[in-house]
Amino acid sequence: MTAALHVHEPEETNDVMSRKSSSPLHKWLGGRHLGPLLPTAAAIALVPAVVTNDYFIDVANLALTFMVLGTAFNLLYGYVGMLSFAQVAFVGIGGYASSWLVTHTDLWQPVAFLAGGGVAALVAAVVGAVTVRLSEGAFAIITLSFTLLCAVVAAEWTGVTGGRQGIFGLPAPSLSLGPVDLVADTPRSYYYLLAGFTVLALWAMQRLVRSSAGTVMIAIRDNEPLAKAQGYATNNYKLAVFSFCAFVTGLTGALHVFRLTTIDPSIFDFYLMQVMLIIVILGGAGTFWPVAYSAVLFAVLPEMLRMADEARLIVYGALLVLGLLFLPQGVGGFLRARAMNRQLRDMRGGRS
Amino acid sequence: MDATYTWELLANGVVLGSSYALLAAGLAVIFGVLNVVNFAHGALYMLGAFAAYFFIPLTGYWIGILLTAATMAILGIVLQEGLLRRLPPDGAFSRSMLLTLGLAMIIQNGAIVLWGAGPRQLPEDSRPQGHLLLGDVIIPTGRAFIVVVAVATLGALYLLLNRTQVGRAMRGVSQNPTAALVVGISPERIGRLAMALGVGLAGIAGATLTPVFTVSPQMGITIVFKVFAIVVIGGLGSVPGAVIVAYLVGMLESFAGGYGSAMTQSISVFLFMIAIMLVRPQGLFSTEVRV
Amino acid sequence: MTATLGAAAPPALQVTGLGKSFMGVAALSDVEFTLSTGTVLGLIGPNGSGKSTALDCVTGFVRPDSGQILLDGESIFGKAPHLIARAGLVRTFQTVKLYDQLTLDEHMSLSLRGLYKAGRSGASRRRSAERKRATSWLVEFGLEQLRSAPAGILSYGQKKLLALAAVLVTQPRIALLDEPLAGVNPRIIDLIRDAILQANTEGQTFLIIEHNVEFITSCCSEVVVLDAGKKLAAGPPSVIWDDPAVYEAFLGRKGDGHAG
Amino acid sequence: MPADRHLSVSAFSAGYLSGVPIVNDLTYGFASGSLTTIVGPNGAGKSSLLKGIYGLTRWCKGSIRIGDRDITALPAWGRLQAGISLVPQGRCNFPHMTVQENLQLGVYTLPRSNRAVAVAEALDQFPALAAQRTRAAGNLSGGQQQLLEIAMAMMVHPRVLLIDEPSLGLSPKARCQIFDKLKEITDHGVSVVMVEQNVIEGLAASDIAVVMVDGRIHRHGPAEEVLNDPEMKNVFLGGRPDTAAPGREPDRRRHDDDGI
Repeated sequence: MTAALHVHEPEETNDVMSRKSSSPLHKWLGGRHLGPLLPTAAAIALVPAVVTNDYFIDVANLALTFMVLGTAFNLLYGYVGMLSFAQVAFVGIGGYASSWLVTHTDLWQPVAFLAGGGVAALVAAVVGAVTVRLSEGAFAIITLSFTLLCAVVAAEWTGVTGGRQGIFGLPAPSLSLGPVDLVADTPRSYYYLLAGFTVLALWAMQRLVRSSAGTVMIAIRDNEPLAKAQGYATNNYKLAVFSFCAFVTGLTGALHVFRLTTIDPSIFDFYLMQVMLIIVILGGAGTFWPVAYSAVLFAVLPEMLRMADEARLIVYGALLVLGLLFLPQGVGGFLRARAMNRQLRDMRGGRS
Repeated sequence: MDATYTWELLANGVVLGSSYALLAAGLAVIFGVLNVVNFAHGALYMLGAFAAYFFIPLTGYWIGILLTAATMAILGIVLQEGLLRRLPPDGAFSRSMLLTLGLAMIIQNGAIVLWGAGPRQLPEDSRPQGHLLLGDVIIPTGRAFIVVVAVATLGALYLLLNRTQVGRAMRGVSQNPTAALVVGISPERIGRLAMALGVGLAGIAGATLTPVFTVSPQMGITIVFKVFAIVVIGGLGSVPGAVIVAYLVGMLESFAGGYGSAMTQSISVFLFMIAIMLVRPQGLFSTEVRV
Repeated sequence: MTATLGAAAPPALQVTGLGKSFMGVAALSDVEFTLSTGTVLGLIGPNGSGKSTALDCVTGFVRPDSGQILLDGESIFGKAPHLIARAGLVRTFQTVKLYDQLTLDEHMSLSLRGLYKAGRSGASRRRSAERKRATSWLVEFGLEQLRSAPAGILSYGQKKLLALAAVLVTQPRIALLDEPLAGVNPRIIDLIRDAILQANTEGQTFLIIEHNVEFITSCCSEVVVLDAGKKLAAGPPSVIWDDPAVYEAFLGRKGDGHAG
Repeated sequence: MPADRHLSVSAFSAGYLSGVPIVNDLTYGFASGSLTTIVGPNGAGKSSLLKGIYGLTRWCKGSIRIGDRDITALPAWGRLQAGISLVPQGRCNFPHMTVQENLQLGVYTLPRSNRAVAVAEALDQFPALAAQRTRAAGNLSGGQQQLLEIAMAMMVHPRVLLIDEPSLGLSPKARCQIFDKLKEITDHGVSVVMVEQNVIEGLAASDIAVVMVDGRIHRHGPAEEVLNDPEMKNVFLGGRPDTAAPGREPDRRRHDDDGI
């Protein structure tokens, strides 16, 4: 490495920083990072044309849900380094808030859904205000405690949550604006709703990760004190990402429970949390698209291996343990390490 | 306000606190020595309760508890050797949390598959009989035993950590693993010992509850949430902190439950934790280290 | 110093009565020093004398118990570290800190951007000037070949250089360096010394903690000696080395240890 | 000189990644009962050699002997019992325990019956520590902590003491004390192998110098001879022995120190 200290090739240095200019719209959408989003969106759009069976469409609906949930958790754990076990709580909070609003008020449905995300974000802001500055272990423990607390509250606060029975018979999401009247009452129509939301959510999260704020997020994960010394209000960044992810997760939760037409305290069970963990760990924490694709895998896989819930959870637990032991960076991390090695070899090769 | 009721709540708080103290001390030992937040602690506690459920009718109360402790300690060694020790060293902290969470799910769902989800109760004739009378307060013997076992176990733990060379070695590993290596302490051996102690303590906590309450695969979930809260409030890794806070939370819960619902009970513990974190983010008993 | 034109401007950094104790043990008590614009102040003292604690207090990483810290006459006592950094006190760390997964370019631009909220204009000309400066520091330190590589692959010396470059490129009000030379070989010591001297010639103000006597003597205009958390002496290096108290605490036996 | 105190390595390689040796195929017999100092540029493998001998590197190859005994297969604590003690770089004690408790852990590998005597002996030999017996180790000064670590390493009566950069971050006064203590230890017949960045002061205190470059031994000989060899000046500057160093004179540092 010392050989690098005396090589000067100033011609090369200028074009790394200057980027090719393109149309403003393209730039705003995310410019050169737009890459895998378009093929992914196209693939999502093609599913209803290829899949005829309603049952498989429902599996695809679950896959879309997992894509958003997994990516939101990845944003927190993979990019900012916050191991939050509260994500599943925000799914439930979003679900309960939107269900209650739709069944108890005359609120326009889309607003009720957004409000579900909003309530989740608000709760996240309150919990986060205390916890984001704590140590990694304390943060993980408190977020897990929060989820367990939510389960207790959902079961006991009968007046609002319907107790252990929960809220059932939720109406199909509908959008009626004048002559337009869209109802998502079949798995297929629900798929269109979810597909639109998923592409939008993935775009927004990808945009965040590739933005300058995304670089700050990685900086906080890699070395928080240094980020502070460089003038970044790291706690504010963490709080903002925590709340943003809670919003996306809460909104996904609302769409999830209206697809199931029911919500009860079991939404806070370990099942969803475990799915999110496996998706992110095996996909590769801190890599965007491998995590999104691994979500699809873990929605489809259990349908192919039909088994009892408990048995599936045992298998998932075992997968999580094995993944941590033998593929700690996940598939995405493995691919990234390989690409980086190639890049370094090129750099070294170019120098000599 | 009824004075007897208050005394009953107080006694109840001590009983609850004793269980929490056993669990929290185990969690703190594992965190302190291995730097692992053991999310499987609740599931292991449940296993301990089931082990006692099978042992006690065969061997009687005291031997049943000892057998449970020994079995769980061996399980702890197996987990340490088979899984935790094999985690890749970089980023091991968050991975160990995820690993123990995976483990918790395997154990808990495995228990449902093996033993069914329903609650079970120890046959009447295997439970400790009779009760203690303290003034007007009636304390069933089984509950009193929880306190006796907890105080004896925690006392032994204190002596082990502070008066023996091996306990000093455990504290040494928790303060500076490299220095421990340099003076010839085998980290593998101390790691095994910490897991054996921590899991054994969880087993004892579970075992002492078996004769008093029902046993079910889900029993670990709600209690572990409170124990985590206790360990965070006490200052992660501080064993004395964990024990003191365990009794505080036991009291808080007993009174919040006595005058409110299960929900107020849980919420009060959570709020207590949040309140402490607002004032002292590092916990009540952890010390500020000079760099 | 004499004020010839009107009232003298307040010193860049003025610390008085600074105190901090950990677990009842005083790490700092009643420490004071003054740093004038454009100078290099050396903070020296035996290990454990409180130098790093003083730096942590000034930059907000540790909350001081008592005292007054004025930056250009305005108090920054007890403020959050990122606010103090934006106010113009930018530091390095004793154990070098970098973002392992981010590239060298990203380090430089993060550093510039984080402090650019401190009222710097966002005009594109300004930004391109900053970018040029970033490039020239990387070239100066021989790191430009590695600019798109993640910082995790750098050697220890290169990491120290990158950390220093990320501070100097922002041209902060005061650059605070915590043992910039510790653990690096003399070749890199020369690079770092030259960079500091060059930046100082261009008007950069420094506060430097260092053990390297030669470096302190050749670079610092003023030295503050701490011992056991208290200020022992202050003055130009040449005067300081003759102070018997400093000898006792810091240099040990005179003329010893150099046999041969 | 007793033959059983003789530490030797042959065809010894060690490193962190399998197949990337930092210490490369090295064969050397360390002189018994003397102070050997290993110097060389950054990344030459000096620290890795010490860690490899004590068994702390992730992989190693070749053999390590003490006297006639091959200790390659032993884990770290086994090598300690075979007579090798290590004081690694940086702070390496138990900061929240008292000095007394630290010393009690220092004799961890001794039979129970010998422990109390060994602690009493250590307090006797290190009066500076005896005075601080009940203080937490983390609250001692840097020099005292280094002394404590040496005391802990010496309590098991090793044949060989390996010590990595004892002067790092210490004031000149504390440095002198540490080097004096090490000389005293060799006077009792223990072989000391030291890695030191502070080449001039380090070599001035030692008997034998070993110059390492790129994981191999470049040369070795009496410390004074190596210290005064003009060919070695680049090594003292942290560079390689075959390349010309720009600029500085090798003895400029000493000159400056004399001038103060």
